[in-house]
Amino acid sequence: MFFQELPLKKIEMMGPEVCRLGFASREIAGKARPGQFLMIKPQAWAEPLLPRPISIHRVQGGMVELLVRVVGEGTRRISSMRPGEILEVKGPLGRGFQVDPQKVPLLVAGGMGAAPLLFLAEKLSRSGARKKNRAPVLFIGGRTKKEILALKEFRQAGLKVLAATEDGSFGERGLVTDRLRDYLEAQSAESALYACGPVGMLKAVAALALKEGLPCQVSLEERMACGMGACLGCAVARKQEEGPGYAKVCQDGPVFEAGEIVWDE
Amino acid sequence: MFFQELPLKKIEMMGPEVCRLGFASREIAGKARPGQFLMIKPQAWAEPLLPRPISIHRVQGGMVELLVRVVGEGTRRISSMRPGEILEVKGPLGRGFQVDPQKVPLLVAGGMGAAPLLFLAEKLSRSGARKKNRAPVLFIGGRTKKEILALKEFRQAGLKVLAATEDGSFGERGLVTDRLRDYLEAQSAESALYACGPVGMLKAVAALALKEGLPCQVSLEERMACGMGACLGCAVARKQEEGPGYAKVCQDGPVFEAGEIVWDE
Amino acid sequence: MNRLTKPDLSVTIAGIRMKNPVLTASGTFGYGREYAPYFDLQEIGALVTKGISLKPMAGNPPPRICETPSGMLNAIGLQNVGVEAFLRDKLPYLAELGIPVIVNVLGHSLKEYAEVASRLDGQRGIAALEINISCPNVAQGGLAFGADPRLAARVVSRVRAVTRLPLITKLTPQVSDIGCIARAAEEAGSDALSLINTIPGMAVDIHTRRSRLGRINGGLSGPAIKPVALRLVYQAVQAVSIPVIGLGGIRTAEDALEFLIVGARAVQVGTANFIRPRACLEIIQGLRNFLMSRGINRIENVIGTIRP
Amino acid sequence: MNRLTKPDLSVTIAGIRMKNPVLTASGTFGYGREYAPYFDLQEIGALVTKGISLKPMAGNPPPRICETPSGMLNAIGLQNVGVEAFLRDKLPYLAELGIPVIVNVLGHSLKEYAEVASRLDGQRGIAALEINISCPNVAQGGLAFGADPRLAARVVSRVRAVTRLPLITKLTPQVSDIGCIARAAEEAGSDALSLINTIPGMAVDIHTRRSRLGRINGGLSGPAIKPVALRLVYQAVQAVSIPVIGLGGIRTAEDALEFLIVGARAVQVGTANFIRPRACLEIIQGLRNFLMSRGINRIENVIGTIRP
Ligand SMILES: Cc1cc2nc3c(=O)[nH]c(=O)nc-3n(C[C@H](O)[C@H](O)[C@H](O)COP(=O)(O)OP(=O)(O)OC[C@H]3O[C@@H](n4cnc5c(N)ncnc54)[C@H](O)[C@@H]3O)c2cc1C
Ligand SMILES: Cc1cc2nc3c(=O)[nH]c(=O)nc-3n(C[C@H](O)[C@H](O)[C@H](O)COP(=O)(O)OP(=O)(O)OC[C@H]3O[C@@H](n4cnc5c(N)ncnc54)[C@H](O)[C@@H]3O)c2cc1C
Ligand SMILES: Cc1cc2nc3c(=O)[nH]c(=O)nc-3n(C[C@H](O)[C@H](O)[C@H](O)COP(=O)(O)O)c2cc1C
Ligand SMILES: Cc1cc2nc3c(=O)[nH]c(=O)nc-3n(C[C@H](O)[C@H](O)[C@H](O)COP(=O)(O)O)c2cc1C
Ligand code: FES
Ligand code: FES
Repeated sequence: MFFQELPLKKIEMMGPEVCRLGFASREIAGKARPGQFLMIKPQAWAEPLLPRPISIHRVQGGMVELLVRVVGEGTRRISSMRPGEILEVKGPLGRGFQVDPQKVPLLVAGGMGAAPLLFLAEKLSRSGARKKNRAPVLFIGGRTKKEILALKEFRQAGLKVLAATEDGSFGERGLVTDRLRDYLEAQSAESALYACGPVGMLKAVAALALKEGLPCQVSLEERMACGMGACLGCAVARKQEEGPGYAKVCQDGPVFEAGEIVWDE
Repeated sequence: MFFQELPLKKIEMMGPEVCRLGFASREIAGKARPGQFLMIKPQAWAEPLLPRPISIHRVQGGMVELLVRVVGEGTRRISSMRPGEILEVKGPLGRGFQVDPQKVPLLVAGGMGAAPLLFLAEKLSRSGARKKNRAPVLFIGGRTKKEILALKEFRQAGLKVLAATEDGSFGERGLVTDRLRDYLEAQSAESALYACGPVGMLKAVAALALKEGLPCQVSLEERMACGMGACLGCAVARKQEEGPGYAKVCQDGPVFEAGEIVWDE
Repeated sequence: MNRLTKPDLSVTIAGIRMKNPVLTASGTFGYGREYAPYFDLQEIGALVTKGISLKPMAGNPPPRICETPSGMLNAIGLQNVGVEAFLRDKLPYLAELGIPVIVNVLGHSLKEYAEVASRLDGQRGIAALEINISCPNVAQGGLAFGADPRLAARVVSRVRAVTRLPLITKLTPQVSDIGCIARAAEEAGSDALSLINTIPGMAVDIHTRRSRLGRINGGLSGPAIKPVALRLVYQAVQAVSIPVIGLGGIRTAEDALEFLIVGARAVQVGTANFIRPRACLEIIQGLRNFLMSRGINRIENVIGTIRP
Repeated sequence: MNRLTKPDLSVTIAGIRMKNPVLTASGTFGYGREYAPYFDLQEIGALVTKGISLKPMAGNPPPRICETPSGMLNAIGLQNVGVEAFLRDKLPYLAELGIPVIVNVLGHSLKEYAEVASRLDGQRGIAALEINISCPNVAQGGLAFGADPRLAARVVSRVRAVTRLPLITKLTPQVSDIGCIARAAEEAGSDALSLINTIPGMAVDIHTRRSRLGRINGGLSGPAIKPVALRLVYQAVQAVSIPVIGLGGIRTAEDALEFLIVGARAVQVGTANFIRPRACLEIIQGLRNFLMSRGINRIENVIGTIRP
């Protein structure tokens, strides 16, 4: 884990709401694993006070790339930075995806959930998981076509893409979990699910996985102050030996086994 | 008095510490008088909270120009704005200089004190105070040459310029008040003093004026929250009929008769 | 509800009907006239004046203000023109505005509170008095009247005895148990409460090693204090049955709505006026838009709707 | 003084010598280990742990944090591993660090405070206890123990009776008269004070009309509260003769110096650790630079040097 102050190398808006930014850090690039995240903040004490958790989207050589959707003041500030301005970066943080090399990886992305999954996809493709009939599959969904992110990159990484949008503007009309259900019903290969997206989607994916008896890892979100296990701010209800308790999303997660989570809270 | 949200038309750094910015406002340009100021702040609620008082430096047509020295966070934020960004502007505020057309105007500027005095100089030149032997004189000083501002513009306005710097890098070595003293001792025309600069300088100018029996107006600074007489934050000790009390720099000033002020507080 | 109908923003507090629940906070709106160039003052729910004492007060030496993260400290020192000059020079203008005018009353002794109040009683154009019990109590070493429930009650009863004007007691936040002070003011005859006044605070210049203000202490206001204010208002609402006016750090309609949702029947806007002179107007418009966009026809239907 | 000599930053508080006056604030530094990747923990003056209760506590449901202007609210709900797991799993690591370790103690009854303290007494590696009297007092309707001087004194004496460890009492800011509480803690046997704990606050989501936290109340921390903290620390310093540790909103060496100048003998850094994990280290370096640039050879020469 590092805390670094790094000049932005590039930053570009990809439509009105999402920006992609990149900076160079051999240290972070060297340690990062898919599913991990960074806490980032434009330099200097200012409003908003706290850094923001953002998944690692991509690592290429010493370059780290992030994909940020503007939803509030913090992400607005980040997205309006210019190249050369300094970003405070803490990470890589948390527990990433634990890939089972024996199983066909099924990636399930909802909206911004695509961000960490591209890192996973590119890692899978580099590690040669691209064998015949075992190529990873990406299920990707969003409300409209604009919310379907990084499609080209996923395809380049060799993933078969099955998309769905709520308004039918891209892929099939419906939810990404509809496509996943159809797929799971039709095939029989041993597969494992890796999902990131809104909590409703994750809950549905977890239910499908349970029904089909498939291993399933989900990446959760919660408000964070420190991102490093110190503040206990990022609680998620988890089944534990001693009975239900709270896990720290930042340290015990953000990737959890779907079965660990108490979904109804 | 207006409160307007205006796009910056131009902004340029004049050396590392001082920036000049301009925006268009017929309303403010139309009402502004030399010595008045504006409260300005980059748009949107953010840190620092309060707007900053800045003198009107120049009015040309519908354009208003300001000269801002970066001394802290507020002026740093202002100086890092880009053209097109929105500035919140309140004003014109306060009581400006009351010019006596019968007297030779002697302008005394210390450092940033040059800012409002250029507006006065250009007004004097337009109103034809440039008659033979009655041309206004500018006494201008600073620590070093870099602190001598807007010289070209003062000359273009027809002022005779007498400069002094503490390190001798421009004009005579010494204080601007030394030059003023020499000048006053040598001449005999009926003149009036208009001064703006650090409080120490103003105090010295006031003492010279008293000694020579000359009318003298000084422009003061004090911390302000509202700039419009509502918060009572900008107190300056003033001699009053009922005994000493506090005047509001923003409303009763910023320009005061030197004789009104209790200088030793 | 027809979304085109303008929603009803009016509220009634201590018998005073206000066309909307947005008031100016004492000491941040001068004597009203200062804001007239910026908007039509008739638009606001009610206007609260700067605190008025028996004699004119010169106030503290400068510097009187100092900025802090998302807030400001002030040490104005209760500077005001005094009750006689107020009645002569300021009230006539205010009385013509056609909106309720609430006079903020201060005192350094029980007697002074009562004298100012009785002088204001029966004057045309005054809708209510707001008693500022955050004033330092000279008899008790400078601790605020509002820091002690018994003392707070005594101030209110003394004022109650000399005027028939509706009374709003303005509470200080620096207390162990706001509910206790709130009930004391209610029982002593206050018709409404307003809170919070500024939180005592301080800032030091590390170079000169002096206070950044002309006095050691100042009062903290602005967005920084909003979470504290909201919690105290919520607790006061639970404690009493008289209406509560909420304030502290309100800048936007969203901020105002937070206070209304926890049960304040109106809000006051303070420091924000310095930054955006039309802040009150913008908040009123924002409240109207909020109601319209949700098809709510009365602001009353928002008040106290906090869910567990 | 030779400007090249490193100035002496050390202070001694309640008999504990610290190599500099910068401590971590309870609940913001985990159990220490979380920060080890970012800097050498031996650099800090002393480490204060998360508050420890008798039994493990699960804490509050999420959301537990929420941002406010220049501050944050937290409603962690005193989640901690409990004293047994602390001694077993956390203390051994801390005891090896070679810096004073101060354990923050919490309780919901007088008895619980005493039990935790006696369990910690005599354990290797603990330099002092910090008693958190801001905990809600279950017996008295949830108002903090620290809101009432008599109750505060009883907590301190109960703990005093069961341990010979130095005691630091950590005061809550939500009181009418901090001097009074400070003296009560001193008289009951506290060796030092620390203040302030978070200020109770609240925030509402106007869309859902619920608290933005899993609980109604949270605790406000961060730069927003610094002016309030500084004033309370100054008042506490005036009121007692035991050393006072100042905290609340400290981010930089300049902030720390303000507290030292008003008389705090050390400071704690809380929320700032979340933002810059090396905040303590940066503050220590900043203090050193301040002293060197002014030719001051001991930090002691800065403490309490406020001028009128
Ligand atoms: C481990 C992790 C990885 C993430 N990765 C990415 C990423 O790669 N790209 C990306 O764009 N975003 C990502 N997010 C979400 C991102 O952190 C938030 O959108 C951001 O913090 C919002 O900050 P803001 O100031 O812009 O919005 P705010 O003004 O703080 O909030 C705007 C809205 O978003 C909601 N919100 C804010 N933060 C969170 C949160 N942490 N969890 C749930 N809801 C929240 C708020 O309730 C509010 O409704 C991630 C979050 C986590 C926890
Ligand atoms: C009527 C008036 C006209 C002014 N005209 C100009 C102008 O034309 N150009 C210009 O550059 N500046 C002008 N100033 C000064 C300018 O307002 C301050 O420099 C500015 O507010 C500082 O803000 P900051 O956030 O950058 O610095 P801060 O961080 O607030 O302060 C930095 C330093 O400057 C001092 N300071 C800040 N504000 C004032 C003040 N109002 N009076 C005295 N000392 C202060 C502080 O004590 C501190 O030492 C004027 C001030 C007044 C009152
Ligand atoms: C400059 C200034 C002067 C004030 N004067 C008074 C006053 O005379 N009487 C009073 O009751 N409150 C006074 N207050 C307190 C405000 O009315 C209000 O309670 C406080 O500022 C919190 O609200 P805000 O955060 O919206 O400013 C003053 C506040 C400021 C900033
Ligand atoms: C997330 C969080 C958890 C905290 N937990 C504790 C605690 O267990 N015991 C305690 O005495 N104080 C606790 N505090 C209070 C801090 O120690 C400190 O008093 C307060 O945050 C003010 O300092 P700051 O503004 O520097 O953060 C906690 C604060 C935060 C933000
Ligand atoms: S964000 Fe601080 S513990 Fe997870
Ligand atoms: S700045 Fe508010 S009265 Fe002058």
